[in-house]
Amino acid sequence: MSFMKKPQVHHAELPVNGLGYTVRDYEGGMSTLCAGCGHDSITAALIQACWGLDIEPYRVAKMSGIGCSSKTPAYFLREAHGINALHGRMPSIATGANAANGELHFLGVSGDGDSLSIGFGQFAHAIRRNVNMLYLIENNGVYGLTKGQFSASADIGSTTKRGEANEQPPIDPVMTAISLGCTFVARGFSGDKEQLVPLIQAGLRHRGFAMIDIISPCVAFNDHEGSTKSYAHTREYFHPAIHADFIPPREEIRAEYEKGRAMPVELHDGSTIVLRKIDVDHDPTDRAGAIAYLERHREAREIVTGLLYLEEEGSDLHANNRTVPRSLVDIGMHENAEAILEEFQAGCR
Amino acid sequence: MSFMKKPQVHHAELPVNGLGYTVRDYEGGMSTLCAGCGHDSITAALIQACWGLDIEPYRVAKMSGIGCSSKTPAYFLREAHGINALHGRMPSIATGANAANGELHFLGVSGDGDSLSIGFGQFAHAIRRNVNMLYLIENNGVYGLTKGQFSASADIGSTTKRGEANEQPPIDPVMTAISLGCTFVARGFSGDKEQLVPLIQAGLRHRGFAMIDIISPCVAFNDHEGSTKSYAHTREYFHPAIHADFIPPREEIRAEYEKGRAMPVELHDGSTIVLRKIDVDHDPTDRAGAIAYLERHREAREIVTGLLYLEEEGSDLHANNRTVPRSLVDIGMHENAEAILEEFQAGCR
Amino acid sequence: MTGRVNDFTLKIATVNGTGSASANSLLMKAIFRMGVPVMGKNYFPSNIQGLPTWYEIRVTDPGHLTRSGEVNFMVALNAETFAKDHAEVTPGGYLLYDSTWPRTRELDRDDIHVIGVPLARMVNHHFVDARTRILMKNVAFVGALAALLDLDLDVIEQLLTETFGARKAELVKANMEAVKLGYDDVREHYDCPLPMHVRRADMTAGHVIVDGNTTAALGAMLAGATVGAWYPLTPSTSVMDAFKGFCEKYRRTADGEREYVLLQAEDELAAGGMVMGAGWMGARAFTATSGPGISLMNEFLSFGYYTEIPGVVFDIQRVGPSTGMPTRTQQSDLMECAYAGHGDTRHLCLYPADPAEAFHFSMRAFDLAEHFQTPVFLVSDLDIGMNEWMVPELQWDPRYRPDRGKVLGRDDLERLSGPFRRYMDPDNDGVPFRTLPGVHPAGAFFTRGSGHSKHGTYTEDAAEYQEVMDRLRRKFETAREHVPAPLIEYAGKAFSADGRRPQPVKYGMLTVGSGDSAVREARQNMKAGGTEIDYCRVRAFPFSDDVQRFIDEHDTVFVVEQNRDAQLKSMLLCELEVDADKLVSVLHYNGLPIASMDVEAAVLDHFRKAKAS
Amino acid sequence: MTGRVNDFTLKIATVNGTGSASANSLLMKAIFRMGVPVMGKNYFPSNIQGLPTWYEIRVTDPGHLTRSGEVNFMVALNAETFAKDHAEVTPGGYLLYDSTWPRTRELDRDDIHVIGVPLARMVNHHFVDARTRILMKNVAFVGALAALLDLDLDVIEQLLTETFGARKAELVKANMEAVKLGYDDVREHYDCPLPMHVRRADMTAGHVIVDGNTTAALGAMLAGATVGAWYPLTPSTSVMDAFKGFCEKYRRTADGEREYVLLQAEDELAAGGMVMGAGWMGARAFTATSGPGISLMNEFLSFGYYTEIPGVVFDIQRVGPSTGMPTRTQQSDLMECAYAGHGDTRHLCLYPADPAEAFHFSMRAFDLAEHFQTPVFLVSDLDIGMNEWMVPELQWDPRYRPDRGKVLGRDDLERLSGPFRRYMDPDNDGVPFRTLPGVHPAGAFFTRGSGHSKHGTYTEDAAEYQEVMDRLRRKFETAREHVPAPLIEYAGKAFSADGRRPQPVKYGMLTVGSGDSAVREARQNMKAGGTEIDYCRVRAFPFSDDVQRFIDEHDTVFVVEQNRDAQLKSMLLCELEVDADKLVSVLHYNGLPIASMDVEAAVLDHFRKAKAS
Ligand SMILES: Cc1ncc(C[n+]2csc(CCOP(=O)(O)OP(=O)(O)O)c2C)c(N)n1
Ligand SMILES: Cc1ncc(C[n+]2csc(CCOP(=O)(O)OP(=O)(O)O)c2C)c(N)n1
Ligand code: SF4
Ligand code: SF4
Ligand SMILES: [Mg+2]
Ligand SMILES: [Mg+2]
Repeated sequence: MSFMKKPQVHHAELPVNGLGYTVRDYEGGMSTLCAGCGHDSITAALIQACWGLDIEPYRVAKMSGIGCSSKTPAYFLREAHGINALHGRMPSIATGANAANGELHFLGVSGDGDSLSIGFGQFAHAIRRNVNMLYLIENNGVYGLTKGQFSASADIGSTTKRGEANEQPPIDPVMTAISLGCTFVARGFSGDKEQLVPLIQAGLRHRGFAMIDIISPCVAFNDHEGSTKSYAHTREYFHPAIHADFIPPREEIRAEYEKGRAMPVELHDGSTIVLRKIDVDHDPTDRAGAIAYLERHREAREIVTGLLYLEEEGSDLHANNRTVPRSLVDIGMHENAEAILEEFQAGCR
Repeated sequence: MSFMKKPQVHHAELPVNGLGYTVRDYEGGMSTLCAGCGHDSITAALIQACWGLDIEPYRVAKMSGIGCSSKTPAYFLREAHGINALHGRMPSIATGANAANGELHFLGVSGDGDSLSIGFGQFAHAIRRNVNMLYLIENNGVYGLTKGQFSASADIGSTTKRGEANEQPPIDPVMTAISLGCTFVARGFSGDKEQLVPLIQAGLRHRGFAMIDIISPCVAFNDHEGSTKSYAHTREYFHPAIHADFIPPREEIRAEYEKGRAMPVELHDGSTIVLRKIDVDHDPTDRAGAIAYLERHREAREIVTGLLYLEEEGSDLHANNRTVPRSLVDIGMHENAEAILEEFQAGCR
Repeated sequence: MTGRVNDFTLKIATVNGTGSASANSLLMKAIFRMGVPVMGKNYFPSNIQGLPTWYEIRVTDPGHLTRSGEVNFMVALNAETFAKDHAEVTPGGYLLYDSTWPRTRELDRDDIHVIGVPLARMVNHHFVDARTRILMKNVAFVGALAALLDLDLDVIEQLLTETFGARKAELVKANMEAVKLGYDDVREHYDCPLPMHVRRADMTAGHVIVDGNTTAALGAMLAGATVGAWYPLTPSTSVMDAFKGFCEKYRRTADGEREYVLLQAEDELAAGGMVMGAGWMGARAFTATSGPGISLMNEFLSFGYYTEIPGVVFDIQRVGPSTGMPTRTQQSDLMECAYAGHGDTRHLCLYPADPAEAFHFSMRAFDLAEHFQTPVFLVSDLDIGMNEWMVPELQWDPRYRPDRGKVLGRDDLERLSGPFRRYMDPDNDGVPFRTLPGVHPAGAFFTRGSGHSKHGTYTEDAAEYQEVMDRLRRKFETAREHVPAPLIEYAGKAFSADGRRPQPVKYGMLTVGSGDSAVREARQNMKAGGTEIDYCRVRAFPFSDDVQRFIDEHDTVFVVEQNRDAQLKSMLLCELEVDADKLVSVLHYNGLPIASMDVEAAVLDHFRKAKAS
Repeated sequence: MTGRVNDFTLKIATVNGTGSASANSLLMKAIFRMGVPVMGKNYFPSNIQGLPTWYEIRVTDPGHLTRSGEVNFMVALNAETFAKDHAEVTPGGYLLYDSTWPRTRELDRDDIHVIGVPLARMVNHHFVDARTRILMKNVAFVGALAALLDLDLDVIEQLLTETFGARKAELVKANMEAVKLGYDDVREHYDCPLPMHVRRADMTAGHVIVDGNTTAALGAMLAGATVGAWYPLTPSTSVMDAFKGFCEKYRRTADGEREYVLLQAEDELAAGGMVMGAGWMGARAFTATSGPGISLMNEFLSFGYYTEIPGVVFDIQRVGPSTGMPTRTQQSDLMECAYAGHGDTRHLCLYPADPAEAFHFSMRAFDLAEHFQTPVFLVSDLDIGMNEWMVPELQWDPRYRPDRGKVLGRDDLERLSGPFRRYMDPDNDGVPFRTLPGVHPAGAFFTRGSGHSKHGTYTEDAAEYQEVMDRLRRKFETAREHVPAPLIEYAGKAFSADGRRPQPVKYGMLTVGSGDSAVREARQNMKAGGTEIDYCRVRAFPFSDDVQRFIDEHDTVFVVEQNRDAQLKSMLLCELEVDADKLVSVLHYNGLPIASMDVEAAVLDHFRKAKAS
């Protein structure tokens, strides 16, 4: 349902989705990021993913923290309300917003500094609460906006432009998320849109907290040799494990899958994710197995990507709370306030 | 080296350690905790462990956050400086204190609320920095001091006294610590001093961040049926995996160990930990294996205890920084300040 | 100090975790039920079990619901604090102690009456179970007091029945046995009642006994708050416990679904963010905390001010700085709340004086937050929040309609021509229109704590930035006359020149929040001594013109507040045009609620000094 | 506006990330080397690449190192802001633009001189590589200006050589080629130099060009700071970068071991804790941050105040509230710093006016922190911290010895009879003795932010708590005369009755920090217009008696500050005995450094209004 009378023939050449919108209708303001920044590619993937899902833009709540990555919600879905929270504090904003009105699509964009340094506590606790949202970490291993300090995702031995090496172990958002009980955990690469778009779509459709860690090189401060978050390094160590094909509700699964290598998982809204194992070792529905798999590949310095863990049965914040299935924004008035007051006072005499 | 002229014959009946002190010399003020509180047993274990290691009490820095658990540093080592930080913020205090003077023994006591809720970010980042300290989490699954709310370590399904069940997945300090790169990770039980004392001793001797998660029942708010952090429940699901025998420097390993079941690990100060495998499945020096092992037992709801992961080669905050091997407290004065100033200004004209 | 019928203070010294809390409430409620006004203050320790705890009950037919500052009857049951408690009794007063352990050596005052009751011995004799013995000792002393003070045993039994309910009749029986033990022993050994006692009256009808955290929580629910986020912190925790209790009762649908979400956050910083997130979405949201929590929320408060997101923060003040004394009261967050956050920020604050006002101001806070699109503080304190107060029954105003402020709905947005502009000032009151997420595409805008223009777009332009800041200041000025006006009472009867209010006397006294009743009693006492003083109680920030006028029209204004640094006075000086000489601080900040005697002494002292100089 | 030799303002509008920053510095430094005083202000955006950025250079032989408020020469190289930049030029002034793209339609003013230089065309013609072309465009305009303003090409070449070093001689060559492109083109088409130009002088000897973050960092190192903890936050980041740079050079032993630890914290809250931890241990520790960081540190500041742990916090203020404008300047954390944290807290603050004072006050801050055992703020701002200032050379005081405060060492403790008592007041100055961990068993005590007695033991006792709070207040009073005194200058020459200072005139002007030079210029300009005004610059909180006296001795005091809410004025009203009418606020808060014109206009406006009424 859309309120907007769309100018009928704009972009006549562009395909329209189920709502009659073209991808242009999912765009936002002009990016002010550096030319070549990975984050801009993710923005493009998001636009495409939302268009492909026939999402009504104004029914999305876009949220972010502070950082170059956190600027991006201004660059897509111009018809959606957006909020730039404080640095590292988007998860709490998202939690409160979702508590108030769980009916919207919640889309959070964060950075590695934003989520793993200042925001680590909030990130972890939003996962625990299983807030129904898609949470992207645009991970470049540095603080882009403050000009290139190491973030908590920098690998041991990774160097700054000036050659100083990081000596602290990285916080891996994927491992963290799985071990905290996150029900949808994936990793992608800004340079691989083909893999990324279905991951985003699946994440948006997942009921619960869906986290995608996206390696997204910072061309200004972390794309040099010696960096383990550069385009070159990521491409070299890129290791796709599970490909996810997203199939909208009631659409037939058309592609042919090799036996034993494809697992269809139905999501709560009737859509399906077909998990295509590129690496047969990995069962993305077995938590212990997934952790062990990741840990082994971590030791080999490989960047394992794809939909790494999925549990579709978890209950989200509202399910745990048994909230009424509607927005709470206008719900709180009591017809019988006077009686309630009197009932209370009867016990106070 | 001790400054104190000890009254020679006090407690004549009590054994003395290498410094000529009895355990009484390691005690502190009277506890104000509830009778039966697990935390008091841990205090007793700490006293015994420090006595057994011949630690000079005044060379210990005792630190804690806020909570019942965090009160305990006032109850041991009265000759040591202590600090009650803010709730959840002991790791940053410890980091700064250790940075200033890495020559002391650093001993932090925290609670599950203190470390896993408000303090989760600081806890994680102190691990990443590998601050050379022993960090105890006195884990009772609740906020004791504020009267019994669930903490982030409460298990799914665990109930409050009034019967409400927790629905959020717990944060497991052991899993968290290992996956963040912690170099010494153990779990104990306040009710098992025999296991606990050598763990504490090994942790104090370990160079780097040593974390011991200690199940420590709260008799006031979380020791009822339905609680998974009660004495009864802990005893039932208690699963010792690796026993640690702590052997001081240059002392011979006397006990007989079954072949293949004992692993001696030498610590930086020449002392040795003999890791005795109770569960042969588990290799406490293999990170990936340890994680997988823990994850499997977690699924079986077992409480795996012992020294679960150990890496003695890691370099701590000061090693990474290449700090001079002495306290920085009095070090910062420059003889040639005037020349430095001039050299700087020469570049500013 | 003999015949103080219905006018004395009783203090009970025990150890916490021994069930004394319920015994104390029982005592207080019994007096209330006998129709005599009563005040109760609980001084409990910051631990769970085993530390000293006191309860002070003032029986006050003059209706002074405040600490007098003296203790006429001490029930000294804690060995650890016995010496101090013994010393605290007013000459001529009484001390009751457990004579199971005679304390002849310590009882060295001959100006008080000592009453020994062998509580432990009697109780241990009568009851077997260890825990029961501990609990019943505290019930037994209630019995002793009942005899000494002439309390009605039927009332006590009735109260016990209500507490335990019909299903636990055996508990009522056991408790009454313990009461009787004390009662009978005392009647056997002492002339009962004492000259100082309680006499049935009819002065409590139309009143209730409530604490301010519960009433504030009820206010929040009735104002329509649907999202609460918090982190446990004494003394604010019971706000959320009460809110939850009310919501579980009144906010679940027939099939048990909740029409509210209560979020136990990982810390106060997150709680602040959750409130902002819910407020952005359009729900009425709040948190309850105390000083340390406010400190942690500073960044979000600055954010909320600048992005203009509604939200309500209950600050139940306790003793600072830092962890301070978590179970003692103070008014030391006044400035922090008013100016919380970096940059030029200022927040609306409401200052209730008692649980009744906490109820009304709680509701008001939600209306103001949405009307002015900004965080609003309800600045309460431990004394109001956690002590049981006798207050007039709360009245529901049937005309109450929530003020949701200027929100453009779906239809408004449908009609909108041109893009929505978030931060304009269409009505010249500084208050812009807002829109909520998910309502209509035309309402979309990007909320940011970074520089923005009146259109809601990102800016780094000097003039565009300043324009928004200036409007925010205008908005705050508009609020000045919207927030609760001060409560002003004149001593004199003669009217001022303009005939609109009584002619002021020379002196004024100004206070805030829980200082109210102590100031009132002090005023009354001083009036009896011949000194008349006008009274103003500030009830909100920003201060309205009435506060300015009150100060203007007096030569000297005593500013009575419960902090060390004269924070209220500082705010008056910052915000109004006041001659600093006029304001004389009366400061009280040791963690106990201010007593009328503290006020009186300070004021009289000032007069003495002024005369001398 | 023709013959403004050595007295004009030049502004360069470009896009960030294009190398313009180094071109601007080059220009400024060249003028400085030519012996002419110069001011530079950088207005850069809060992103990495592609947004508008400006640089303002004032050539000022009268020595007004502040913004005048007008632009006499605009170098308009950014198409996006061209219209605005074009409009900003003072009548009679000049505008230089890149005539590769003619803008005839936009150039619609006939009251300015327009100079077109085909920068892009020339540079693209001469250089091949794309990145080089972008960079060299900015160097080429320096060449053009060199011709127009008569800058010395040798000086420019020398500066380039120093920048790139001998090893990158080819870069010097390329840069000089670009300079020549601009230089030659302009000389060919315009009469050079313009009537407005630079003329060699000898007024910069004994001066240096420095920014205040670097000098503050140097001060920290020379004061002996060994632990720094921080989280990146504009505009404070360069403090830590500089500190690290200095320490790497001067604080490593022969074999490379570090005698300092720099901790990049996970956030400001942790940075605050690290400083407190290091301070507790006895090291000199500090952090650098800005408003949002201060907000996050509030709880630790309250803790540090109450536990009496030394620590230094550099607040490099930026535009608030919330994220605000991170790359613009403001003085809007004055109150937050002074009163940070819940409860009754107050903190020592030092307010440098320029990078030279930032150096000295940085050192001073460490001494005060240890002397008074408390967190101390160095309240600087983006203007002082990140802009390049010409200041007199920094002088080292050879008598400097760090003041480590009252610390009992090993020998003292060995001699101690009885237990160590942490919070006494042996010297009646409010300052207790402290001990450090690990020194001696007799020194042990337990540091806590919860209630404590003067002995350092836990307390919930009203009197014991209050005793410590009262001493803390006394300690703060002691500090009043220990912190840097205000700087006061009288307009008149006649001496006061007591002969100790000149007779004050009727008006005073009071400011703080970076407002200094704008106020000085305004004063001088107004004096030329016949209005004399005395001057007081507050340099620390608490305010000393001199500030009180300065206000007392004037009828009207203009309080000039760079925030919306008159925070300095508020603090004066709170802390001193001041008649509010006397203080007239001059407020500037749009994010640009205050200009002399802003001050002058506000004051003259006040006079006009005063006369009218
Ligand atoms: C409280 C606070 N501290 C510090 C900052 C400064 N800051 C802005 S963005 C940022 C880091 C951003 O890093 P990341 O989240 O990785 O985003 P990126 O720019 O790399 O995309 C920092 C430290 C801030 N805005 N707020
Ligand atoms: C900023 C802040 N928020 C809240 C509190 C209140 N508080 C004190 S202790 C505590 C929880 C303690 O739980 P835990 O760490 O598990 O310790 P336990 O008492 O269970 O041993 C809380 C919430 C506080 N002191 N400071
Ligand atoms: S600095 Fe890095 S992260 Fe930021 S916009 Fe540029 S490339 Fe992207
Ligand atoms: S409340 Fe629980 S944690 Fe606290 S002292 Fe009592 S038993 Fe221990
Ligand atoms: Mg990043
Ligand atoms: Mg706990």
